[in-house]
Amino acid sequence: RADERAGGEASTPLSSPPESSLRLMLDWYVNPSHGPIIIAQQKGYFRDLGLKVTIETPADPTAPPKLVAAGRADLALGYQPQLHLQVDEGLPVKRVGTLIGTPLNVLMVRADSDIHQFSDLKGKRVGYSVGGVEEVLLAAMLNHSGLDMDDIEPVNVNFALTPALLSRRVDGVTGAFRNFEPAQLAQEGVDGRAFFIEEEGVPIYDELIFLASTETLDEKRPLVSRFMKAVEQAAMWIVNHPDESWTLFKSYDESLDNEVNHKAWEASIARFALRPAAFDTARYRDFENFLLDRGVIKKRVPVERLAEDVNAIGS
Amino acid sequence: MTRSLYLPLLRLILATTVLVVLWQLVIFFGAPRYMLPAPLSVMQTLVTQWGLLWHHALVTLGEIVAGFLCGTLLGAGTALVLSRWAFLRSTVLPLLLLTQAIPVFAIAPLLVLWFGYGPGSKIVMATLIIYFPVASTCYDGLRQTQTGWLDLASTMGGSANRQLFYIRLPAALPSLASGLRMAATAAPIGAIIGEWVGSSAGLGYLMLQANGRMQTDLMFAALIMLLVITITLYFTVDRLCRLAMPWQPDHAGRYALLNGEMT
Amino acid sequence: MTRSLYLPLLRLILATTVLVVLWQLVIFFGAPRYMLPAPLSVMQTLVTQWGLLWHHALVTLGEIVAGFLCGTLLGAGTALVLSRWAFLRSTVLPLLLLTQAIPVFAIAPLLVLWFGYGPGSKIVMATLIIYFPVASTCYDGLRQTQTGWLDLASTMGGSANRQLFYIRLPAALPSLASGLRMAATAAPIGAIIGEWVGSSAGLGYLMLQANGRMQTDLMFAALIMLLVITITLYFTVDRLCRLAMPWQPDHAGRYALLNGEMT
Amino acid sequence: MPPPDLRFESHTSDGLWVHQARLAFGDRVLFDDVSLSLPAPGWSCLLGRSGCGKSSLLRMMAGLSVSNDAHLTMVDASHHPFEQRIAWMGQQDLLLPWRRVIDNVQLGAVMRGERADPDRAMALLEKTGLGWAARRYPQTLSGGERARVALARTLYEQAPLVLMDEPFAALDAMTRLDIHARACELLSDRIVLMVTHDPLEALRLGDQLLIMRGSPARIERVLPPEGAPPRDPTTASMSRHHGELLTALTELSA
Amino acid sequence: MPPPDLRFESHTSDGLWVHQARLAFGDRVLFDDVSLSLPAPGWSCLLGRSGCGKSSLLRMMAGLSVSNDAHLTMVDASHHPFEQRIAWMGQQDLLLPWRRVIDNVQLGAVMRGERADPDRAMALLEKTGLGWAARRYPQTLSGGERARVALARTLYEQAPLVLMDEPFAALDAMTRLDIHARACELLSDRIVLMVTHDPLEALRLGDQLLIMRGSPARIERVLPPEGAPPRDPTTASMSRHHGELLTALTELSA
Ligand SMILES: Nc1ncnc2c1ncn2[C@@H]1O[C@H](COP(=O)(O)OP(=O)(O)OP(=O)(O)O)[C@@H](O)[C@H]1O
Ligand SMILES: Nc1ncnc2c1ncn2[C@@H]1O[C@H](COP(=O)(O)OP(=O)(O)OP(=O)(O)O)[C@@H](O)[C@H]1O
Ligand SMILES: [Mg+2]
Ligand SMILES: [Mg+2]
Repeated sequence: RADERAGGEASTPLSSPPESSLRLMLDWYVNPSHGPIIIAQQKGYFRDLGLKVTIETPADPTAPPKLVAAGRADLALGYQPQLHLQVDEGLPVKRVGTLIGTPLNVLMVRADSDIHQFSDLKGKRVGYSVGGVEEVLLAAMLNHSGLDMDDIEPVNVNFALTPALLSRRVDGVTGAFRNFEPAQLAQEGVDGRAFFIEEEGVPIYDELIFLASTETLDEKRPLVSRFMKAVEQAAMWIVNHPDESWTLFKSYDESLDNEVNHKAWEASIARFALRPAAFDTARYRDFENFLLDRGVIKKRVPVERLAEDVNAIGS
Repeated sequence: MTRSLYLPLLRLILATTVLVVLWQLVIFFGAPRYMLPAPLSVMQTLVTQWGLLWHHALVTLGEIVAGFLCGTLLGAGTALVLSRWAFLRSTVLPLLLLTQAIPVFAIAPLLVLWFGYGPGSKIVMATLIIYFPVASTCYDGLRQTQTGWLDLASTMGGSANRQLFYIRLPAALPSLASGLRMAATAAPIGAIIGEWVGSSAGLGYLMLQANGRMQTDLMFAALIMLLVITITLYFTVDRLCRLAMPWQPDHAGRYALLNGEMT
Repeated sequence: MTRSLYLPLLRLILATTVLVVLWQLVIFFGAPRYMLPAPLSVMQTLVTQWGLLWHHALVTLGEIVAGFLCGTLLGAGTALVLSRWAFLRSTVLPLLLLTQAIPVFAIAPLLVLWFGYGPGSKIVMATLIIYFPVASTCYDGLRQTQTGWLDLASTMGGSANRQLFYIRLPAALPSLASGLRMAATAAPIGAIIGEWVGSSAGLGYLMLQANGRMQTDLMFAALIMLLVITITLYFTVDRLCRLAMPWQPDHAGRYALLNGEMT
Repeated sequence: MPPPDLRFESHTSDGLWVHQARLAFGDRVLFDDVSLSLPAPGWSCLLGRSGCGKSSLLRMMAGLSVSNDAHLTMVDASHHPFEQRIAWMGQQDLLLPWRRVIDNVQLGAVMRGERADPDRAMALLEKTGLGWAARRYPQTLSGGERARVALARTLYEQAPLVLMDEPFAALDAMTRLDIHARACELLSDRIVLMVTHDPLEALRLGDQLLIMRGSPARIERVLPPEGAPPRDPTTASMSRHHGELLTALTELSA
Repeated sequence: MPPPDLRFESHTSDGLWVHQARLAFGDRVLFDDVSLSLPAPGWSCLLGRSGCGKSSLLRMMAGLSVSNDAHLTMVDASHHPFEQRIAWMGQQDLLLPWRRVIDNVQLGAVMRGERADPDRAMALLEKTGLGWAARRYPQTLSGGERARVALARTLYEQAPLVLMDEPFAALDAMTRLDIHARACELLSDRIVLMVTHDPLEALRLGDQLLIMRGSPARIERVLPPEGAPPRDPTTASMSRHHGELLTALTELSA
């Protein structure tokens, strides 16, 4: 810990920096959505920039932000809609980078079901994972099609989205990722039909973002900045070398090597943020308004409290 | 009688106070609010959200009670069967052990898929979680019967079944009670895991929900409801077990054991 | 002696076969592959991914053993303390009950926060999960000493401590053994929960990964590793417990109980 | 099963024969090829030094496990294996703490799934002087009271063969005299084998006295004073027999 | 503590007094305001009908709980409360199944945290005829053997007051005679109070005989034949005393 702090303070862009360690907590087990991080690790981009990154995975996606806030990790992966809630509840975290800058969330139904448009969901069971805002997003989409929550039966399936759909225990699932769940369904010989969330009345947002603690950010900003640089390099390299990148990705962990991941990888390449550090103020303001209107959060906060461009301030 | 009923309650209240003080201390020494809310704010939530909490608590209570009953009946039944037919034991016991060694939550997703998202899967989960502890304590209890009693019973021409029911079973009651008390604290855990894996109502559902929304005070309020359920269940079971053993010293007064008998 | 060692093993193998056949049957009757992989494909994975599985299994094994030791020592210690100082019991027991009634995984994030992502938090989790069952079975065992023995000891001028260690404790050994056997099956569950909350190694981690990726065969392979660990632990504990009770009939032969003594 | 030994037929025409009884614990042979006959009806008293194997013999006759090197054959008057019901009263009272005294007495009926007969149980308790304790739990009884409950339980069984292991050892002299008379009356039509340490008791009740002695032990048969049991312990004949028996026991055990 | 009752001082100058003993279970008063004195050194034998409260009295003297309505005062020769160590042998043998026979004998030393004395324990086992069983577990012993182990355990305690509840009831006549002599010798310098049901045994061993009778019970003192214990049971004086004692017991209990 001491060497990390020393590294953080002593670093200057010019001299080759001493290696500093950085603990990153993913939102979930390693999957193709984490591509740039894994590639940066595998290609040694972090090392080149003097970072020694350790990657940890939780079982509960709501834990990483808390652990960052508590100083147990330096960076965590989170979701933008979630961030608004967390800040509203006083969690000292903010967005410092973007991994995937578009929504991935879709509402999936089976292609062989009788649900052809969103309003067909009336009277159906919809599974979701508790992410905090998923119900809100679902409600917004339903309102958009002239329905409300009472018209469906929501079931918390706690991240087992595909099996729930496959076994027909539910008619649709929300919170599915458009790059991953379709591939998973296809693997089992089932076609899915996706309703894209942004087409059903939800403002566009960043799906996967990096979070850091506001309390230690000043100290860690140079490290975070370097981290983003490496992620950027990796994202670029993936776009340039789609096939090679898959080979490199699956070499991270032998259990990654399967057909579903391969398909998902191909579907993910177009989704990676090419400018991870860059930050769009309007997106955060609009989404905050959206949540405020629905009473999910209680108050408005300055956008700077929610997110920042680590390269814009300091260093 | 009344005194013996109120005294444990008083102690419980004392214990709770100690716990709350500890809790406040932990907060004082820097557990952040978003991980551990202050007792007071939890109390507030308990009052303001009472309707919601009560509604979900009822759902969970039903699952717990059903699971407890199924689990103890199955567990005690297995123990009886195993001690009645000893040859079964050699194959069934390892099988039981194998199934117990599988963490319930590892197969929880499977259970949900088979038993649906309704109370069924939660009851199954609660049943599973207490089944083995109950079966194994009961079985251990049933094995430790004083052999003299069994000898006597067999000279009287007592069939194996009657020996089981009239000798082994009453002799094992203290062990059974021990198993049931433990089951009373484990059954709620089973129901909550079941709700976490998939549900649309219940305290576990509420806790997950609140956790996702960072409403830690609501989450802890739900936890407190769960605690109250668990403790009520425990004391009910404890009392019933005592009532089932009127010859035991706890009941008959401490001087009943003049002749050095087993208590 | 050798016969008594190999027989349970044989039975275990038999039981496993039964289980595998059942498993295959379930698949036959339509459990889809994404829920339950075929035994054969799990075996295959077990072979091809052996290195991976072994690596993670070692991590988990360490956590389990450490957790088991801590949990049983703490649990048995608590039981001893409670039965030594009866006045503590009235306040400490409800406190214990309260803490037991809190599902471990509800406070798991707090534990991870305090004990980190290393093996520490997993050991704590395993410890917590077995602590109460061990403490309560031991305590129940310690309470049920034949009063005559205690009377005798007190006329001999035996201090409360010596009565505890030389009379109550040996008399409670069968209950202790019962508690330890149960702990042996519960400790792995604790370690796995700990790994699920956050880790980068261990069978629990592997299972989660595999589960999330719908690699059910890898998940089941990890589950089987866990089973083997659990069962080994169980039989080790069982054997040690028997060795600690040389006067018990299981060991001394079935005819030792001529005079109708407690077995 | 070996053919019945005809030697024994000579001294009683009716009754029960025990043949080729053998008991050993490992290398220690307690008795081997021991035989005895019990008249029916009649009361046999078994005497012998502590640890010579009396309780074990009774257990073996009751069909209970004693050692893996234990064996005997029991045949009745017509040389058939004796397979009738046996009432066994162990050296310990073996009262069940969760059954009230009266329920302990009726345990046999419960065990066989028969209708219990509370009136008879109560009558037996009255006879053993414990009518007042019928509703108590056995834990609250004195040692002698417990022994009497165990006796009542044994008497409740209506088995043709009654095996009793020191049934009166925990009773005071007076109560004992009383109970002797009752037991004699109640068991007059059974085959009774009783272990006792009190020579006077044996002389008072026995139709024959069996003395177990030696290593490995053998069983000697001694005849009691004339007269029908229970005999008056204060007669001169009793005193003489008592003296003789004591001397015999001392010699034998030397 | 009430002032010592001076009445008792007259008949022995040294020893132990029990005053104002009271025992009741609910409404049933077993004895009330009972007093007795035990000579030191000396052997007192307590006789009485089954259930009259003998075991309870011994338990009370040993400081064990009996009932919540139980009380007595014990004072020594100088009227001070008797607070010395007591060796108690209950009506049951209370052997610990997990300790070998020799370890059971030495239990007292373990309990007091003293150094155990295996040689003395072994010598006592030899004296009770159980040297060969020292390494066995008590479960494998016969009833009489267990009783003798319990006796050895009691003798191992070197307490000035020894309370024994029917210690020899499970022994055969011969072993009993043998053990009587040993016990007399080993306990010659102690205050012994022994419950027994055998009048002969009481006459043989007692320096005084205490007879408990009535309801609520009172204690009568009877003097034994002349001569130092253990007395020969075959003398005429013994026979006469035996007859007298039996008659007395019968009358008293009527
Ligand atoms: N807990 C109790 N509640 C009620 N009565 C009791 C209790 N314990 C003992 N008694 C009664 O007290 C009486 C005296 O018992 P105690 O054991 O002292 O008798 P005792 O003189 O030793 O008899 P014995 O010669 O049969 O051993 C008995 O009648 C018994 O039933
Ligand atoms: N399991 C055993 N292993 C070895 N020896 C045993 C076992 N059980 C009993 N014995 C021995 O067998 C002998 C006979 O025991 P048993 O109980 O039959 O004696 P007993 O004649 O009834 O004596 P008592 O009059 O003392 O009751 C004893 O010496 C005892 O130590
Ligand atoms: Mg015997
Ligand atoms: Mg008594």
